[in-house]
Amino acid sequence: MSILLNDDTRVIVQGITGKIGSVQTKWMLQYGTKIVGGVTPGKGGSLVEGLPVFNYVDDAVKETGANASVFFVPAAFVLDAFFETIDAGIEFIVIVPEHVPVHDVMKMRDYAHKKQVMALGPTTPGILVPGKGKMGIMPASLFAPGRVGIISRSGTLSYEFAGILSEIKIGQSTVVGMGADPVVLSNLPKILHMFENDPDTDAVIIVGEVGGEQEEKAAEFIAANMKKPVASYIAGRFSPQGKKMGHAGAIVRGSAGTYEGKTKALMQAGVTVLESPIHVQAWAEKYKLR
Amino acid sequence: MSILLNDDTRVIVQGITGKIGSVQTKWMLQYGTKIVGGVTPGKGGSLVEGLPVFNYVDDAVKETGANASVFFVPAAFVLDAFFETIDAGIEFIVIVPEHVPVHDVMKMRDYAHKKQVMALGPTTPGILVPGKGKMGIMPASLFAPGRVGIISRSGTLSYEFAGILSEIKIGQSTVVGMGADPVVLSNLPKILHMFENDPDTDAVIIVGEVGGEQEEKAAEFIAANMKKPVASYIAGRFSPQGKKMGHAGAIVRGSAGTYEGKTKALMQAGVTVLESPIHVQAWAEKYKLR
Amino acid sequence: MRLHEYEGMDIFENFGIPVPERGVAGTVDDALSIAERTGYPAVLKSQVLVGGRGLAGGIRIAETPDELRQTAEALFETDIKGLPVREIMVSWKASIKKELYMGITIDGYSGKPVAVVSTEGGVHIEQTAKTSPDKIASFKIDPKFGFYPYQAAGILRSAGLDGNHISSCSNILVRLYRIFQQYEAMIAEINPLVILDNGGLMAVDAVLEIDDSAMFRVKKILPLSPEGRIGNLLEKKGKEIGVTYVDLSGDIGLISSGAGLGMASMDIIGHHLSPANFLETGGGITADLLYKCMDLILMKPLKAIFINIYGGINPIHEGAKGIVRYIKDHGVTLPIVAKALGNHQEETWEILKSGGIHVVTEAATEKAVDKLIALLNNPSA
Amino acid sequence: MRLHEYEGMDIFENFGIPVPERGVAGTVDDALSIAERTGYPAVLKSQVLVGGRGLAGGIRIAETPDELRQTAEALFETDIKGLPVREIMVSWKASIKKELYMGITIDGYSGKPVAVVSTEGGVHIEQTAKTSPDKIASFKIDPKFGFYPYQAAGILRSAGLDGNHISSCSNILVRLYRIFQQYEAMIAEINPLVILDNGGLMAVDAVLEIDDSAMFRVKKILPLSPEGRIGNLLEKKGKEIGVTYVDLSGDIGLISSGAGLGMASMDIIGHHLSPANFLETGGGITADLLYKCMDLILMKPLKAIFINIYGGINPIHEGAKGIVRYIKDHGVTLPIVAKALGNHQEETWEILKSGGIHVVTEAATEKAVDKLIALLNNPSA
Repeated sequence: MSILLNDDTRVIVQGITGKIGSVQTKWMLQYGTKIVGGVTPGKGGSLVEGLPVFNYVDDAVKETGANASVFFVPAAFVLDAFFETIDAGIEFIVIVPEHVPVHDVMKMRDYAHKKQVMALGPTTPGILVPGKGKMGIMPASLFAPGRVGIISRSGTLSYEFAGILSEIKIGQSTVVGMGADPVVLSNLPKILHMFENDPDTDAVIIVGEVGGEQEEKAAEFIAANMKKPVASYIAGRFSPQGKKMGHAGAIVRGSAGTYEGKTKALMQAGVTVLESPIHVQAWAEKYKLR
Repeated sequence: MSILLNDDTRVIVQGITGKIGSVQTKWMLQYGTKIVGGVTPGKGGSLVEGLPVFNYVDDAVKETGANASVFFVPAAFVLDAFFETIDAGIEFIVIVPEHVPVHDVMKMRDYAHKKQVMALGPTTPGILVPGKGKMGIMPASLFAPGRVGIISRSGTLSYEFAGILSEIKIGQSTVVGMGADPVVLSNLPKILHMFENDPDTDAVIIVGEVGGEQEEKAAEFIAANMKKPVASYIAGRFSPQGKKMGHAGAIVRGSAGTYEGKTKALMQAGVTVLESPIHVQAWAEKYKLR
Repeated sequence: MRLHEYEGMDIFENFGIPVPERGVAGTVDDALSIAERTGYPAVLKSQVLVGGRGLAGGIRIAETPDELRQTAEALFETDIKGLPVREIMVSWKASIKKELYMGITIDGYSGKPVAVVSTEGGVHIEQTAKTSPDKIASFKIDPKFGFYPYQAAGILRSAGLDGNHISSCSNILVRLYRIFQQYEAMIAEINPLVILDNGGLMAVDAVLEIDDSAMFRVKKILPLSPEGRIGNLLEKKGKEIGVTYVDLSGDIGLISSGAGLGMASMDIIGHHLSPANFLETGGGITADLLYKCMDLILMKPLKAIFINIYGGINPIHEGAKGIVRYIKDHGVTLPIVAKALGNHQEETWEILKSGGIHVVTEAATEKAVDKLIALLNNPSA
Repeated sequence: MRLHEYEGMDIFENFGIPVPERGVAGTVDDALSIAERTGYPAVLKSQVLVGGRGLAGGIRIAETPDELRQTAEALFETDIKGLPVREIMVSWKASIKKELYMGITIDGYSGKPVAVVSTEGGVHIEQTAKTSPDKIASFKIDPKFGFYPYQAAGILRSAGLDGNHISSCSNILVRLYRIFQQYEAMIAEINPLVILDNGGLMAVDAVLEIDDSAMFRVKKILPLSPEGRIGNLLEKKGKEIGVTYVDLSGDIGLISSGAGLGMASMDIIGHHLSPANFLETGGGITADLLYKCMDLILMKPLKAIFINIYGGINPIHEGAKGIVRYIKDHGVTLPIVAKALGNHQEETWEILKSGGIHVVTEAATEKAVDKLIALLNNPSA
């Protein structure tokens, strides 16, 4: 088993006729993902990689029985397409595009929550279940099947961690890209909760970064709810301050957002804080992960 | 008994320090209404007719135990004050002012519905229970206690009907002004439902007018749910078309809105349609109302 | 407040809705020079705020400059339903393949905006709604959620629009909704939205009616002042003094303090006599206001005056003083019947009687109308 | 994108927030003539887009024209945290009774706008948040519902604001939220909002940071073009070619394809060496883009280059071609270490090696940094 993506997941690709959408569709298919069709307004009736393309999401759902969707839609059109996809009954949505306006993301998050739809992103590499399938752009070669869950705020760093583990033959159960934007569609604790309940995951790695409050809230959740071992890496210790949220942000969050605040919170919750990605090997060996 | 306004109703007056607010407060008190205070931002701490004035509705509720409010607030401020009043826990609100923007009324209606708050208006004379109390501006001298319910879309026409009945010693249980705007906070069927369930009401008069769909929807409700006799008068038979809602309105409503459409629907629902207000006397006598 | 078509078009254009190149002419020469720029055949549309303008001859086509000169001259000398043509909008007459309809209005009963579209637009749209309901689709909008292209596309699909035009039409419908919201409209309507021979879309009419009660907010973003917008001089004057005045063709002056009461009065009078107007004071009665109301209704020749007012929020005794002052100042001798009930009613009766007005103290308007008829039949009654 | 203070003030003024009379001077004479109009004592504020401007000497007071001339001359010759002062905003220095704080930003975790107010505004506001939390109040806004004066009043009451100012302050806060919404801001902030000696209110600073991703919509209503807004020349150039470039003080050039990977690379490098920059390509790698990236990082003297890229959405083999082409075109001989994994990795390695680049094929960035250090210690390694 795995989280979010499994044998029952039937995926459509939105923006399937675009340059990126069509290439990634091929790769997702090659990796064994059950892609059942695609959507591009105005391109209905054509075929991509042998898959039917529809003009509207509801048509695609009706014809293919899709229950999940991955977006390669231009940022300016993501909001509209996201609402359309939820209204069409899709239950799990991965938003790959970057540069989606944050005021749009707030609306999307609110609607997904109301309709109880699970979504990842924006600015996410998606999700990958080694040896089973993937939704998004994660490069398959770096991953290996196993029992470690990875949840990352950064796309490329999730590859880094999976790659380091795969090199020493420690595989992954599911690798989840949460999305790198200031507001994302699902917060860390929600995904940690799934990993905690997943019988095929023995331990979890959180790849975080400075800024925001995700890791602090994750620490609260872990302290209260998690029994599985958790390790965490926080990128940006030596970085100049990232997205500055002004005084208001600083006031609301207090010490949240800094490297020190995050690592302190995580350590107090019993999380192993990794100083460098490569230290994940020692941690994995200590817990005899595989 | 009565509907909406009874012995447990504790009323605050919003805009109590204004010219109209203070005069009407005096008259409501004189009529026996349990007014417990008033609100005018910036005038907190003063007294009107011996009643305490507060800056904020929540303070007024806390100090007086008010559960109902009548508005004499300038139209431009009604939206904000309405939300404030609902959030403060008031359960019944009468909006007397006219010229409240209709886009504001749509928002008010949506929020009242969500929070299950009952409201009348805008552009309503309010509600009067003869001999007991009143919220709003209905002139007391025209009403007499009895067992006929009146619900009216027009303020002055509700006075006309009550007056005609009172002259022949037929009293009223409750007189409700629904409000004369294109969108009002409570529709006809909601209030008819209350009258049907009120043990002190034997029959109901609907004073409607051309335009909108209130009477057509009321007819549907009556046919399905009402046992008590209902009479109706529709003003505007010889009027030039009132608020024109364009083609879209005409298309959406079909024949709804016209004098003929309304009277036909009401008659089919078993309602006695009155050609002139004075005919209400014959109807009341036929049903031996008192 | 209904905007002129050309004002609406300017707003439509600002929101990215395709509209014809056009100009507004106040003279025949203006019209000629606009057409020189926009091309022939040219459409000339009288800018009068009245429905059925096309059927009344207010919209004309000119194939050549000569024809345009004659047509414009004729239009400037025409009255459309009693309104003089002061401005003509001139534009190029596109080749039309199909006419669609799009409108957003308020559904009063649900209290929500409603979008309506039809694949058979044009002057007979209301007829289409009855005969071919499958060509019409409507959708209630939740303003909290907003209105997005995918929803608009859904409506257009249900109305059976050809797939090629759905994407561009749904963008136009979404923009129309934005206009509706931002201008706090009662109606925002395009009829027709045309599909041109070249496949493009164009809004060749623009209807925008703004909620008068919201004008205090909307006026900041309006292109023009509301002045001069009301065709009828007396109705304009009514607006100036703050009352609702509708001009009618009869000879009985009518003043009421409430729209419902006014309509009922008119209905009851209408069985026997013909009202000259419908004047409704609203809730702001003062002596001064009623003085002005008397002045307004007496701008037309009347046979009698009927006054029907209630003292709820209104101080009718104050109003009565204004009426009587007017009668004395101007020596009015017409028969006047008044019914005035509610707060301060006795005081009001005394004042009205002091001006020679026949006061009816019964509750039913019918009785007061009976009195009026009796007086007209026998002035000494 | 952060707006200049004077641009923010123009927007605040349009939304009805009281701001001082002011002008923007590009020369000393401009400054003098503005002060003649706005009055003395005058405040001179350097318009540089950098925090802590006041503490760095970028805000000065002048009591007389002579003093203003000297002060303005000095400011125009100053660098504020490395940025030259090209424009000075001049306004009258009001007599201040009290400084408040108001801000709207986004709470990332809940995904909602949050309004924050404090009765102790000014430069030490973040300190106040820690030492006197009772003087701060915040409120999460539901954009679907909107934000109304009564809610703003509720926040101001919890922060303990004096009752006399609540009504006017709540109107300002609601307007600030409207600006935040309409300009799709990340932050809209007034610090301080001052209560004047005469009891009036005035926003004497204006912070408005717009979401770069929303610029395609917001640019239509922006007063000025975004050009020239980024102080650092190299960061500006980065924006032009479409990458994120942050200028740092070290000497190791860094190119990464992902912000998290870039930060981790910097962290790992930072233990031993000092990065000269942070260049993150985002998801749009082409041969041409990487050619330009090389050109950009080599505008500064470097000791070595570190490249860390993944092929997920990015065609890294294409990127590699651009890098190698640049090396050949410009005869670059610096040590370059690259880690490149993911789709097309083998092809990428071959191309990079053909340019003389040291390719690390292990997964951990740490290993690649080790290689870099080894190379710098022993160039023939």
